[in-house]
Amino acid sequence: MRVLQLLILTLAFAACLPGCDPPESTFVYNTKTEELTRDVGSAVKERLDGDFGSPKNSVAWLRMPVDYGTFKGEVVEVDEDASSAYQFRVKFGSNGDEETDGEDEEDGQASPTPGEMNLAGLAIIWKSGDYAGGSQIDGGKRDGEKLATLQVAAWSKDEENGEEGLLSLRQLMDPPPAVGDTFEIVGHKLSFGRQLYAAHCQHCHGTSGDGAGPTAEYLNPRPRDYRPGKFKFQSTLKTNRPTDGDLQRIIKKGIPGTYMPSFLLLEDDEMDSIVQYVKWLSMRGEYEIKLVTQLYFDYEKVVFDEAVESALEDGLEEFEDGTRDEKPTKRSIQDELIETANADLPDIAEQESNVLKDAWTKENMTVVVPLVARTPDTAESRARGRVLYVQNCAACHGATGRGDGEQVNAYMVNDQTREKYPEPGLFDDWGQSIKPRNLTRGIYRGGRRPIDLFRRVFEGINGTPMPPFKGKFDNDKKINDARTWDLVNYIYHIPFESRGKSAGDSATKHGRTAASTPSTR
Amino acid sequence: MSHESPAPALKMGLPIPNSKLGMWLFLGTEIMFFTAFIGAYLVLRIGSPGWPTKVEDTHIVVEAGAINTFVLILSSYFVVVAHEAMGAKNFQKAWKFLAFTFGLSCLFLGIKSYEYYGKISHDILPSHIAENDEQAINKVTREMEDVVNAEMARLGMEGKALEDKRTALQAAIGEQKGGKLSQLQALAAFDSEFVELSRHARDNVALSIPSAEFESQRKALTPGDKLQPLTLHGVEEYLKKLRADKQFAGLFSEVHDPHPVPYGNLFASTYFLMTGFHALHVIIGMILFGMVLMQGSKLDAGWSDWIENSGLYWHFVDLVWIFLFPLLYIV
Amino acid sequence: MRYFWAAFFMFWPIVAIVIFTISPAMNWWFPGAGDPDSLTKGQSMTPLGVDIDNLFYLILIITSVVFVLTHIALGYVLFRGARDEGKKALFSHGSHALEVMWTIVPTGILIFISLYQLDVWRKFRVMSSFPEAAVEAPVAEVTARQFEWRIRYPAPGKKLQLKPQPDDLYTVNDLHVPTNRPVMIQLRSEDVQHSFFAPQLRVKQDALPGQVIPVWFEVTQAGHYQLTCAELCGWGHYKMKARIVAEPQTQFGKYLHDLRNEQNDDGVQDKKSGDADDE
Amino acid sequence: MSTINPASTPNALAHAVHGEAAHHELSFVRKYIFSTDHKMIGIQFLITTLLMLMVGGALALAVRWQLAYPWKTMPIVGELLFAQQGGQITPEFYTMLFTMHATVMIFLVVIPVLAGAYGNFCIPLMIGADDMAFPTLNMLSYWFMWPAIACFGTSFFVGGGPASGWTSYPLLADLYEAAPGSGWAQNFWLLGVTFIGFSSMMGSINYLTTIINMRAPGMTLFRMPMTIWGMFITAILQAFALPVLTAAGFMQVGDRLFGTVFFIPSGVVVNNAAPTIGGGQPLLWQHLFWFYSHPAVYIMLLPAMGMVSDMLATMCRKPLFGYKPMVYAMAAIAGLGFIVWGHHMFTSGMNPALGMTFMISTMMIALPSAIKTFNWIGTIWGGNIRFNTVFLNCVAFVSMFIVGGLSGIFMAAVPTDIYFHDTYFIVAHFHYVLFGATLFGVFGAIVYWFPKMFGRMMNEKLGKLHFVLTFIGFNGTFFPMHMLGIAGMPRRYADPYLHPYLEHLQPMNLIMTWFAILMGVAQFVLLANFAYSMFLGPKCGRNPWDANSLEWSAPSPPGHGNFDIPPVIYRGPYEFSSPLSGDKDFLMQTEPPVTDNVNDTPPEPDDTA
Repeated sequence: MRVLQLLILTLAFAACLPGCDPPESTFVYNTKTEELTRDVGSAVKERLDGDFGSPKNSVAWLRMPVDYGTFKGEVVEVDEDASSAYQFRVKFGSNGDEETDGEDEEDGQASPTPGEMNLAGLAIIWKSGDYAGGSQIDGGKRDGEKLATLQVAAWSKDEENGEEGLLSLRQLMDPPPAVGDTFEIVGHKLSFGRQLYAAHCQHCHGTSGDGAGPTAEYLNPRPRDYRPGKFKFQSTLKTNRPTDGDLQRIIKKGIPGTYMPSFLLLEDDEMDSIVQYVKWLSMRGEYEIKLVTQLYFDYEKVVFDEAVESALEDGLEEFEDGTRDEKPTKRSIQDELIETANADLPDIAEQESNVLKDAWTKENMTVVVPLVARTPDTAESRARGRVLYVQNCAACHGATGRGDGEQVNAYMVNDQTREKYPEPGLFDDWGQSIKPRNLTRGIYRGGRRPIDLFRRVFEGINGTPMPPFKGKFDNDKKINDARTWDLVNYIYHIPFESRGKSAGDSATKHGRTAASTPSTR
Repeated sequence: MSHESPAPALKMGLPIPNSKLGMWLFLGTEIMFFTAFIGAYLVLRIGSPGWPTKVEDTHIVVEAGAINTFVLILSSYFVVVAHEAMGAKNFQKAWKFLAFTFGLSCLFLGIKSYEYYGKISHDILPSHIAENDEQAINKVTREMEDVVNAEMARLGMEGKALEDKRTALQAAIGEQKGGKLSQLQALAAFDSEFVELSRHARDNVALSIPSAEFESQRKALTPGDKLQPLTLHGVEEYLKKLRADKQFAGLFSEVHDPHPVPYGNLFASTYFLMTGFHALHVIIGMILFGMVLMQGSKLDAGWSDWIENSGLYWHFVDLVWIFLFPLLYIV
Repeated sequence: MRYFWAAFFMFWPIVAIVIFTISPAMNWWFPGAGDPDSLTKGQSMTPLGVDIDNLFYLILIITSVVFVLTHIALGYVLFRGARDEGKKALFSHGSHALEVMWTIVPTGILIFISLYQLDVWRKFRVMSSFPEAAVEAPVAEVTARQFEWRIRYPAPGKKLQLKPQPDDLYTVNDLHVPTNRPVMIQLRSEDVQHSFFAPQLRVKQDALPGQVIPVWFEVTQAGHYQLTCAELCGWGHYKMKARIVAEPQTQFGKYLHDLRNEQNDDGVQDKKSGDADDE
Repeated sequence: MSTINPASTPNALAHAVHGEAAHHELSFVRKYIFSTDHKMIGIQFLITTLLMLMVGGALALAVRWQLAYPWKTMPIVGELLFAQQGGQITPEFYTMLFTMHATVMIFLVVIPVLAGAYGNFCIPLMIGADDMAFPTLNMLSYWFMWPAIACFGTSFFVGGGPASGWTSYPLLADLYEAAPGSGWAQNFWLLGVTFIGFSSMMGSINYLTTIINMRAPGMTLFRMPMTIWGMFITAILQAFALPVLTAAGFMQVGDRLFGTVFFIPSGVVVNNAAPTIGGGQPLLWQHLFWFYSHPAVYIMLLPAMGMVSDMLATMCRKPLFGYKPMVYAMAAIAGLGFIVWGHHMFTSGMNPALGMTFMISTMMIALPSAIKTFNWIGTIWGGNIRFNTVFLNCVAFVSMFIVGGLSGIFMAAVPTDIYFHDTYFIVAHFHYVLFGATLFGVFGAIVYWFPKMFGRMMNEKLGKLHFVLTFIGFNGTFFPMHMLGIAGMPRRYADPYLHPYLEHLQPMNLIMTWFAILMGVAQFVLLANFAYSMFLGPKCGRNPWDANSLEWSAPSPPGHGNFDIPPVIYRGPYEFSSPLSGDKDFLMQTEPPVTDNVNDTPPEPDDTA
């Protein structure tokens, strides 16, 4: 029956459609990592993947000051049959408080329960019982901080009591955990954050947070690359990392004048998870950069090849001198060098992760707070501000604030390479052309509150040629802050300042707003 | 409704050849094409708060348009004569009159290009027109920069920043000999003039302050002080002064006078759109006639339909112009 | 088999009618009142929206009747034709009376609908019939841009000006309006064309670059309402998610007051850490 | 410029004298590729559009995929797209998908399949001409479609693809910075539309000339089958509305490439670029665009109406109910079609008074549509129906058209349009009209004229299978869209579930997507049937359907020059089951009168044309 055959064929084709293996999203490694010699490069990648995992299987590395989100639970029932310890009954919520009281005090809330949440892939840490500390599980522990590789496979909530249910693991536990053992399931914010990031952020900022998603090429300015750990608009000192609040503020308010929209209507938990995920991504990127930078000097492909050559020559000489037993080959020299690198790597990782941890620890951040309240916005204050403006800001932002100061036509020197950029104009740390803000439009990217402007002036903008002006206006800190407020007052006034008689003349004569008069936003 | 008829007519349809019917239909589509343009023009013009009408703004030569109207009408008449001659089998005469038509259409395009030249030389081109003083000033600085860059490129100096350029220039002046030296000196002087103007334009303060002096004035600024703003008049005078300067001879030909034309871009857009597409139709018509003219003495009765149809087309082209002329030139 | 086909064409209109009938109950119906959780109500929260809904139901009834009648007629003729009687079909070229009838009746209905709705259109769009109170003091200027809604309120106690004023208050994606009085907003676009669409309020108006378009509505119930973009504005079209918060006049005044305080925050008043910066 | 080709076209009678023998064998290229024979061009159009239907359908399925499984890996092509991002559709890619879906479906499927394929194939055959008036122009009109296809195809791969919807509203389409792919992609897109414009213009002038001037003896205007009327009125619409779009397209190209400012107002800042200096009006484009694109809706509908009228009458063995009212209704649709374009712009901020006029004219256009529907039902009434694939598709046409027409009333009424504008309600509406009505008509027409095209019948079982699957898939996909629209889901949203009031609609979208996949799969049945029947279907005679109109008096497939016996027309096309027809239930238009009162005097030459 020809018709039937045809039908089966077409239906089979249709059935293929959803059946295909989906490609997984992956982290892209830094270009510098790819430039390392192969073995060292892969060691770094391995290290990175071990500490942070992949987008699908993110690892909540507890050393990093990220709030991964924790569910505390207690085993209430284990199947008699030891071999089936994939699955046991647990209860979430009230337990384990005794041990962790100290840590939890600041929340002052009951421990959250997972509810209907999909826990698959999250890590489980035993807090009491045989498995406490995770030492007995193979590969479950490194440096006392690395999470267990023991992962949750599924969680099914009981119908009647949401806090209890069946938890199944991906690995077998032999012997099974005892009843009453307490544990924590860590990382739900990370996985929730990743989901949200994939839906809202990824197509611009990229899976790895490198600001190179598919949409990025159409955007001006380009989306931020988080990997160097630099964030432009923060309330803290220029050298510090931003607080969670700063990141939240940017996500909520958007960045006017760019394609970063406002995500005001995200729920609180969504917002929190995204912020944690972005922080985590940024740490991963910076960690990679830091590791590579340490190794780059010796193990960059070309450098390494040269080093091998010269070491080989030395070795051969030594061999002939008799100071060396074996005749070295290129291979053996390479192995030697790489071994050194591999031996160093854990130390480097330890050291750099400590640096990173300190940088992102809240206690190490200093929020910029003006010493004096805002000077009243009077004509005198603005006039003082104008003088400061012309003397300090006009070179970039232009005497009339249109962002057309002469620096725009000068060739800037790249900080790192000490070479001039091939194009005139200003460049940011990501190597992209950047324009001084046109202050006549009344659009302030970092926020339009006085405190925002104050901080921009006081601490500059991280990663851009906008320098900090703290202490520049007066030696006395208080007076300096007061002068800064004068300047802020003047900047607020710029959109409303008359542009001189001539500029808008013919335009106003014909009753129309020209492009260059203060825009009506 | 009659459901049956015993014997049918022999020929259905209109008593004209298919080609002519096709041509009429084609002209129908063409009418809609130009209706869209004319409609858009009217909507834009009525919707715009103003429109440049002064000759010094638009550089429209009504006389040229009027002559062109006459030229086209005359050529249309010659087509009719040529068609008549074809009907009378007087192929020589037909050829001759078609040649007149062809010549007149050439004349039409000539006058048109004269008009276009007048606009292009004053830079009355869409998106080139400054619509207010500030844009006019900026345009002058931009054009001066272009002149400097072009001159640099011509002299083979690919400097980077302007400052670098000037240093290179100074160095080059030292090395070069003869005629080129004066060129380079002039360029160097011109370059510094440009830098000064652009700095003033950016800062929007009067040209009377030399830029070096301005720098110190700016440092010494006290609250309440204001520098005088740059005026269009100032720029005009400045440009005039530069032009009068012997050493820059020729360098300014490419810098246009600052002349803001409010709504000039919209005007130029519609003007070039409508006259441009009309000119395109004229060229197509010329090709149609050219094919006949290429027959020379071999022209025969077989071309009669061709000439009739191209004649129809030509009348249409004429008619469009008769609409365009008052709309663009007179109103 | 012939009857099967006749039945086949009758089956689907029945399904269609069933779907339409159960839709409101299944929540496949108008988005309703304020709180996103109580979506099922499906009632508009503006008087004008109620008018629009009524018109919708009127047309729905008319079209449903026509739909049912035409499909009954279609089913009837199909079943008649399915009878395989082996004789010739009816020889008829039409009926003048029928043609006249089914020209005049729909004309009447269509003219009725046209005239009936004019009033709602006038109220919605014709500036001269806007409520005076709303026209006098526009609540805010809403500027659409890729891909968010930027909102500018006049400072408390002042009137909204066409051009920005130094003491204007700004927010993004968060339009607050007082309840129970007609409010007007000035709609404009900074870049491409957008459309101001508040589904629960049944308000939709395109924002055209280069134009300021007044839009008015009156929310009768306090709550949060959706505000979205309904005109393709680029890749992030779907991201233009904002809310309209309707609240009693006093609360609205307080909101503006708070907004002003927030906007004048110089970081000194509360010496808390940076986290306290976000509201 | 070939319109003024002096080559005279001999009329049908004169040509018939030459007969078949006068035609020598043509080379393969001349016969099948650069053919000037209207039948071959029609078949070329048909096959091209069927292929394009697959392309457009695939694009639609990709759109549906995103709506059902937002941000999830797309099957098969997921690997190719942004694999690093997990193979998800990105928002800008989504905008390109629906833009190209609409472009392909409208410009490369629906318009050419009706006017191009069936217009070409049917017009000369049904009016008794030996070919089109301008055969070379006809060939060009087909071959101008390929540059358009190439342009649309290219635009997908340069700079990201056109991403501003098929309506290409400025400023999104006008400014380089505004939309991804708004660079050369949009320019290529506009170029493609211009090519389509030329193709359609050549076609329409050809059709009009042919229909007006080349009818066989006795074929008065009111003896033309409805198909020809549909094509005739469509050609008028095309000839006089399309140049406006072409002009608007040139204006947009000017804005994009030559610095003109027709649609660009001043002071617009897009993607951080400098503020524009302009003075133009974005709304102007909408007026120009819809001036063409509203009539285009009827271009996409009227020929199908005509074809369905013919097929219904034939399959019911019954004269068309109300032939003249049908013709007048069609003419009224065309006439009103020119003055209703503003109803696409009710919320656009145009003058409210204009809105009122447009609304009333729009309401009135529902009237002729209603008349046509009633007449179709009247035609089926009392018929001796043959329930074959053709008939089923035609009834589906009528049924779907009723839904599409009735949902249009909601949009015609301005206040409800305020709410429904740019929601899925409108998506449902125009898919019911353009897919539900037109494409079912086309599916019927494919089966109906297949014997005439290839001399073989199509497989009835596969045909019915295709019909049932498509019908179910279609209604499953598009009927729920009414609900989505009422729930306020806007069109062109890559991720509607971002909005809380739409979250609960995802399961519904999921079901719709699976119906859409079913419908997509069903089209393979059509292709299989088409390919199989083309070579292996049972052969048929001249008149397999016992139809009346002229094409069935020619051989199947007709040779070059169409008619071996010069046709002379004695009656209208719908004399089914006439008492005069004797045993059979049809009387072909060429059959001489059987009545006794033969009038020997030749009738007045018909100059109603």
